[in-house]
Amino acid sequence: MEPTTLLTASNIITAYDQSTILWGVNLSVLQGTVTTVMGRNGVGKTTLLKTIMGLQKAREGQVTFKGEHITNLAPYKIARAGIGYVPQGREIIPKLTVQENLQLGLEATPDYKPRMAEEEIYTLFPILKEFRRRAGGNLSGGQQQQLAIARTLISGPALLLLDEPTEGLQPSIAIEIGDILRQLVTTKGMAVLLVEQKIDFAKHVTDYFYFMERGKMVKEGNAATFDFNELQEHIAV
Amino acid sequence: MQLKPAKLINILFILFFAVVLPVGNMLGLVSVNSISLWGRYFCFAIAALGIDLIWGYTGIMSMCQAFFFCLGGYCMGMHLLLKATALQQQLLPEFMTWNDITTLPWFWEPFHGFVPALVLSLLVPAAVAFVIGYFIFRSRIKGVYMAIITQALALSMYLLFLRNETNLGGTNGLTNFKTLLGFELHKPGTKLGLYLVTLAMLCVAYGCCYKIVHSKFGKVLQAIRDSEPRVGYTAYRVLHYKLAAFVVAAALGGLAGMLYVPQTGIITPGRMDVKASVEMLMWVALGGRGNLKGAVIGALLVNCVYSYCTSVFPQGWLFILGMLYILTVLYFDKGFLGLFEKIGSKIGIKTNSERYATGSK
Amino acid sequence: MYKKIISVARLAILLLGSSTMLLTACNSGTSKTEDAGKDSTAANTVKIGVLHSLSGTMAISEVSLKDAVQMAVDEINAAGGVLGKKIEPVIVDPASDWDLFAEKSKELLTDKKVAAVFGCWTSVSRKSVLPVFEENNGLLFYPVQYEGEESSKNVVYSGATPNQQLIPAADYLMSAEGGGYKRFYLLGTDYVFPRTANKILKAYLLSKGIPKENIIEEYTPFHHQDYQTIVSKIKKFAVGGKACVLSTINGDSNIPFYKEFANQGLTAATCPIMAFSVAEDELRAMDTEFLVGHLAAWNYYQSVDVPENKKFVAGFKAFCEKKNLPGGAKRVTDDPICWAYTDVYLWAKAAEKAKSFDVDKVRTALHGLTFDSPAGTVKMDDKVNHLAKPVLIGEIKPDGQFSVIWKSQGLIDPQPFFTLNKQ
Amino acid sequence: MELLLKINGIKSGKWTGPKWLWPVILAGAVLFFAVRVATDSSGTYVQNLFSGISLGSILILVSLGLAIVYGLAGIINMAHGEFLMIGAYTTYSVQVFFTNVLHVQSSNWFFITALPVSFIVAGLAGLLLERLIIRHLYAKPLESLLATWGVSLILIQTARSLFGDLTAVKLPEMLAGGWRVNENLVLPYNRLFIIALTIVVIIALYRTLTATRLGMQIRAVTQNRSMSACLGINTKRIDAMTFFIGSGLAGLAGCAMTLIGNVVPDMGQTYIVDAFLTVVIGGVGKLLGTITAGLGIGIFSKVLEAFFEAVYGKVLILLLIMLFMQFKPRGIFPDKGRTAAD
Amino acid sequence: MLLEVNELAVSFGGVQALNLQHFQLEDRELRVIIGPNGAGKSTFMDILCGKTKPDTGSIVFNGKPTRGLTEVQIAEMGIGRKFQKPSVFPGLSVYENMLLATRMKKDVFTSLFSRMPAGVQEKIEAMAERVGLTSALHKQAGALSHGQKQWLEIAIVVLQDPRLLLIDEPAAGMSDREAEKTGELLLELSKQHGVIVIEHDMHFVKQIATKLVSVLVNGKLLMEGPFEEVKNDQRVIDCYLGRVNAQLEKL
Repeated sequence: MEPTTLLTASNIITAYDQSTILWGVNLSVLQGTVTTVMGRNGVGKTTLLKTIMGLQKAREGQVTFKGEHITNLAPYKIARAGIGYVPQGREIIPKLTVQENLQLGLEATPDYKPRMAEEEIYTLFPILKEFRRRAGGNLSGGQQQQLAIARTLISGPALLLLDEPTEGLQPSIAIEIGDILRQLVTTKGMAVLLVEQKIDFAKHVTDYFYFMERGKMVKEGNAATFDFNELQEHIAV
Repeated sequence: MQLKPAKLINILFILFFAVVLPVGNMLGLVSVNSISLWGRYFCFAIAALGIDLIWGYTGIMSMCQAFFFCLGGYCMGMHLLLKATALQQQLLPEFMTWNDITTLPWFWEPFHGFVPALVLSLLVPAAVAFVIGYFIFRSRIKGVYMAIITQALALSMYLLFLRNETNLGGTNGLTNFKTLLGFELHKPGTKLGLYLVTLAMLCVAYGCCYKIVHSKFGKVLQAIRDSEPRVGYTAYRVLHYKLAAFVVAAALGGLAGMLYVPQTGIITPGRMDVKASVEMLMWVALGGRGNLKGAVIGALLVNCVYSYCTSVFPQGWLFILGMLYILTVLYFDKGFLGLFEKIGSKIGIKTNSERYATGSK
Repeated sequence: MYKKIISVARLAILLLGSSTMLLTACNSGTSKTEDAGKDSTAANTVKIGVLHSLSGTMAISEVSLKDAVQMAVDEINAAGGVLGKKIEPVIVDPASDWDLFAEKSKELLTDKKVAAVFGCWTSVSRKSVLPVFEENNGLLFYPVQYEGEESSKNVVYSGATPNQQLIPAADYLMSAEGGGYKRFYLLGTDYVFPRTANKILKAYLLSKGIPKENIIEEYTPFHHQDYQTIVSKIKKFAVGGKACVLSTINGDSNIPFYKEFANQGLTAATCPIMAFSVAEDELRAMDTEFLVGHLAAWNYYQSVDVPENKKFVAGFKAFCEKKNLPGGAKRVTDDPICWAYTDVYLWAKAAEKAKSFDVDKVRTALHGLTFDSPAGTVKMDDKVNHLAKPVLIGEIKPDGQFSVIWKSQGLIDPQPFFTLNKQ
Repeated sequence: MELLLKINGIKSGKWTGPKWLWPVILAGAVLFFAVRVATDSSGTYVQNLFSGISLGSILILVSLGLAIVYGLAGIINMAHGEFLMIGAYTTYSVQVFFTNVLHVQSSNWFFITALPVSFIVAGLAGLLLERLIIRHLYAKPLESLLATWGVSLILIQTARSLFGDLTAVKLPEMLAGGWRVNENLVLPYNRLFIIALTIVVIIALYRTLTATRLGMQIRAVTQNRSMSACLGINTKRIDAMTFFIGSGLAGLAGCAMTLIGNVVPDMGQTYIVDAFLTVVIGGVGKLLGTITAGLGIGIFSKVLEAFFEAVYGKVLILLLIMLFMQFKPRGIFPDKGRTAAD
Repeated sequence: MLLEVNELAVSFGGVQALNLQHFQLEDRELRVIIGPNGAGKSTFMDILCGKTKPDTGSIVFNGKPTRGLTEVQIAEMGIGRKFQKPSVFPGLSVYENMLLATRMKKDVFTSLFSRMPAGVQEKIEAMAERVGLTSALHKQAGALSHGQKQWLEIAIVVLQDPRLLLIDEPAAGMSDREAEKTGELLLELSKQHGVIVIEHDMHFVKQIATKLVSVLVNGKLLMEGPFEEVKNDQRVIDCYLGRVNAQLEKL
């Protein structure tokens, strides 16, 4: 069966005050795939995610999710529509405990009931169970990252937006997170839109690549056919 | 070329108040009462200039400006009262007598002379501001903390001045003044004279503030408002600049208070309660903060409205004033002046600050 | 676009709300101008100024005085006016702002050219307008008890002078009839009236042989709310027996004081409070159970049993109800209200007698004038602009009224400058 | 002065002295008090301590609402005192309703009813204010200060035209009198009630904030507004709810205040500056700080008042606070970390 | 030796943000610091310019220790700082921005009463020319584009005429052409000043890294060396491309 398109962004233009960051971005995410946007610092990857999430108003262009317009809706409405967002820097609510942070994920559900049982989450991220009474702000970076992902999973989103999830993580955890993402996509049919700078990690999880430069997509392709040497050249030196 | 309308407004303003009103008064068209009313408004305008300097330009919300105003006022009031007491051939002001005080307290002594009183009414507020400012700015209290601390300070000073033990007349304050430099205060001529002096002082204060704001010092103040850390990294001692602005603002408040007292005939702690300082801030906010003309216009306008409304809508004026405050903050964050400019730009007049507005587009 | 509509709607709501509030607030204000303006060609009316705070802290007390003045004006106008002219009150709001008192009085005297001004409550407001009245030779009718030490020819003081309130109260407390109290706690708000009153009381008590250590003097700031410490001091003081409090506490501090007093276990039987500033109007809307049995000294109570007073009280209630004033028929009268009302009549009577509204002539006519006031017959002094009047000690009853428990013999002459040896 | 600061180990606004000094001073003060209380036969110290706690609990009651509103929305609500006034007038109205319409003779019932009613009425008034005005001033503390000042003027005058004059509420029978500890010491029931109410409110507020969904949403929004929105929280609704609770708490405080004072249109003004000080000293938006500061100011004031007169006590307290801010410009419990530095 | 740093450490809320054993900079040297986000690069600059107070360590600038001094004192000693997020005075015109920065007496009285020293105007105009802001000289700084603000901030720092310039991500938000121009300017500046630059853009680093490049990771100095050496160092590649490498963890 042909996978359906879950999210499309067409011709998005976004600007902070005077400076335009996104210059007409086009992108689509298929159901049950991991789509990765790569690019150097400051090309607008994070802004793209923020625009999809409604945190940053798009000046032009459209975002559709499950066939419905969600352009410039309030973030909480987009979250309730089924998009989970794990921002750069994780943004754990620092003075809430791990368990409370997890519980906050339920806000995106209409009936305040978990879509994924707490136990299931704890089997995915055993460390969270151990630390569930600790304040979120006292966790290490990797633990926070796991918590941030777990927090969105609890509401069973159709699409997960991940912004540089491996930044500042020790490699073993990065691999672990990659594995979990793959697992979610294959077993639950979830879609993931990943923003990354690190090729190794991206390669490990991605189905479809976009490469972004100065607010525009300049290259795209299947993971299998993507020319990584060229990409590496672009990103590194 | 673009400066012309602004200059024209200045000239018209001075012409109206320095020539038209006094002549009208001499011809009997303008009552003495309105003359002395305007004289008092000018005092408020001078204080407002100080507030604009510290709040509008430097971005420090000081909620104890009314206290500085009163310090100046009390200095002058003490002098006037001593003169009046001497005139009535009494040893001590009346209120001291009923407070069982037999000798003049030491801090009253310097106020026998006019010149010391004059100097002190500028110096005392400035010195107090220096001490307070030093401690506040040194520990980098700013924003909300600054506002609350100065407000609390104003409150505590207000309570202190209310006490009769402070020997400053308690609640009743200082009143029953008779003469200033030998001129009888109730004579219309004296009133007109005071009015003109106040107007002149307003012009001088405006001129000074204009110079300050347009000097490099003024630019540093605005820089502190916009981006205080950057000023530090640019090797300016922010503490000194803030302190200087605070002291100047306090001195302007003192000057205003000093001119206010002989025209009003009374100075009481009521002038410096919490309300008074907030109201002073409102003048500037309403007129247009960060703009000297705005401060003057705001002070004049709000006080006109206040005087008018308390006579015409004795029970409703608070609503009018309150609404005015809310609407200003919500809708015209640049105050009346911003509003005028908006209207002006719609009908095609380009004023000075309009250039900035178009520049920012 | 949507946002714009919202913000316009918000502006509309704000404006609408404010204008309705304004209208309701001005309701009573507009009705009076209509009344006054009905048949007034300028020549047919005489203007008087009303200078009572209608907003700010003093409004609580002063609004009632404004009502009393208006009532008297209405009555006089209904009876044909003064010298054939209707009285037109010019009401301004000095907003409890002492500077504004001076400004407004200037406006009334010089711009509005009123024949007389009825107004002021606090000493400071009177002091603030005094130079204005002296400079412009105006006439101010001041209806509140005051501290003396002042007697201007431009002010008619219808309230009590110290000797018309303080001294009889002290005498009463020291007398066998009053309980023979020997220890006095003088407690007041820190302003000129309590200061002077306590100075006089202290001197008087000392002259009567009360030892110094049996007199304690203490002051609190305006609007003081927390009387815990002071009441516990009084309690300790009262342990010695035969102790009472002479209170010159002002305005809104009274309730917290009396409540704390009762709650710490003090009663009128063990230590009565003799108040010089608590009157019926303040007790009106209040739970008075704490105050029952405590005392006050005034020249008038609503319970005074004379025909003029019955008419006055009934008239005042009817007036407030008719004009839709807050409180309506539940309003009560008290000492300052009585004198504010009497003042208008005194002025009208003097003007009739002088056949002129000229200030100097009215003043001359005032001297020696008698009037059947709600408090009984009172007489204007021959020399100073003060009233000779009776002194009454009242005990607070549960309904917030006073029962008169002692009355002076005849009228007590005013003595604005109090001296001990004269007593 | 410089020398003095140096001796105390204080340089350029930062405490560099030994860390144990403050706790030791605090413990010393507590010990001192404990000894005085224990050896106190006349009840003076207990009385002072009680007065201080009582005043402190009032301050806490008034400040709590202010603290959560400021913490969440960055609004300096100068009209907060007027919500207190609204609560007090609500209590008064409830009393009038009970005696005049329902003809209930016992004065207990109206007060019990008035507690929740005043909370709700003041809360709704706060909600209205939030909708109309505050919503547009979030995170602009100084502008909000001015706008709410206008609101406070209007509310005071509205109360004045509606109610007109000095009113006071009947003290409920059950709270009349006091607890006679000994001959010299009577602890009035109304003050005991206010202390108890404050404790209940603190516990309730704490429970609400920690153990309910709303509380979690409020805490989440306070700490990270945009991320909370991304998790599906309607932040605007939470703002409104917080304002409701904050104003409601002021209303409740107003209701409690009728037990000790009278009801006048500008009663809120009496406490507003003190309340602000409490919030600021506690460290803005910190409930524990607010509670500590409220108690501290209350006890300090009363202790000072016992030695000096009331006014000087107040002036001294303000000077002490100024001095305190020299060392802790961001309150007792400041926000730590990089962001707090500028 | 212009700058010498030893045993510098600071932590925020228990997290070690910077732990630098040794760092030194010659006079008139241009040094580039690279490293992943959160490596402590900006924190290092914050400490150097006095914004952040370190927990331990010594900083000797131009032979004098700077620890414990205020921002102003450090600025007066001759350290200028350009921030990652451009920090200019938005309410003032570009000209006024530059005027405030220009090296002269900066006490209150001079600012109030003295006339501008001769040559300042020319100096500002020359600088404006150099950073391409001549036409925008009388525009309000707040109205400039992001790139222009970057330029203005660089101009501000340079006009201060410091001995040491700390430049944080100058090329962010600039076009390639602009970045190249910035690089040229920095190279020119390094002929008279000491310069430390933080940068991610490798093109840009390649352009300006004429001498040493320092790599910071997790608050520690990973390595120091010429650009070619750094570029080909396996550990550096790993930390930029994310390849798992055990050596990173041992640091």
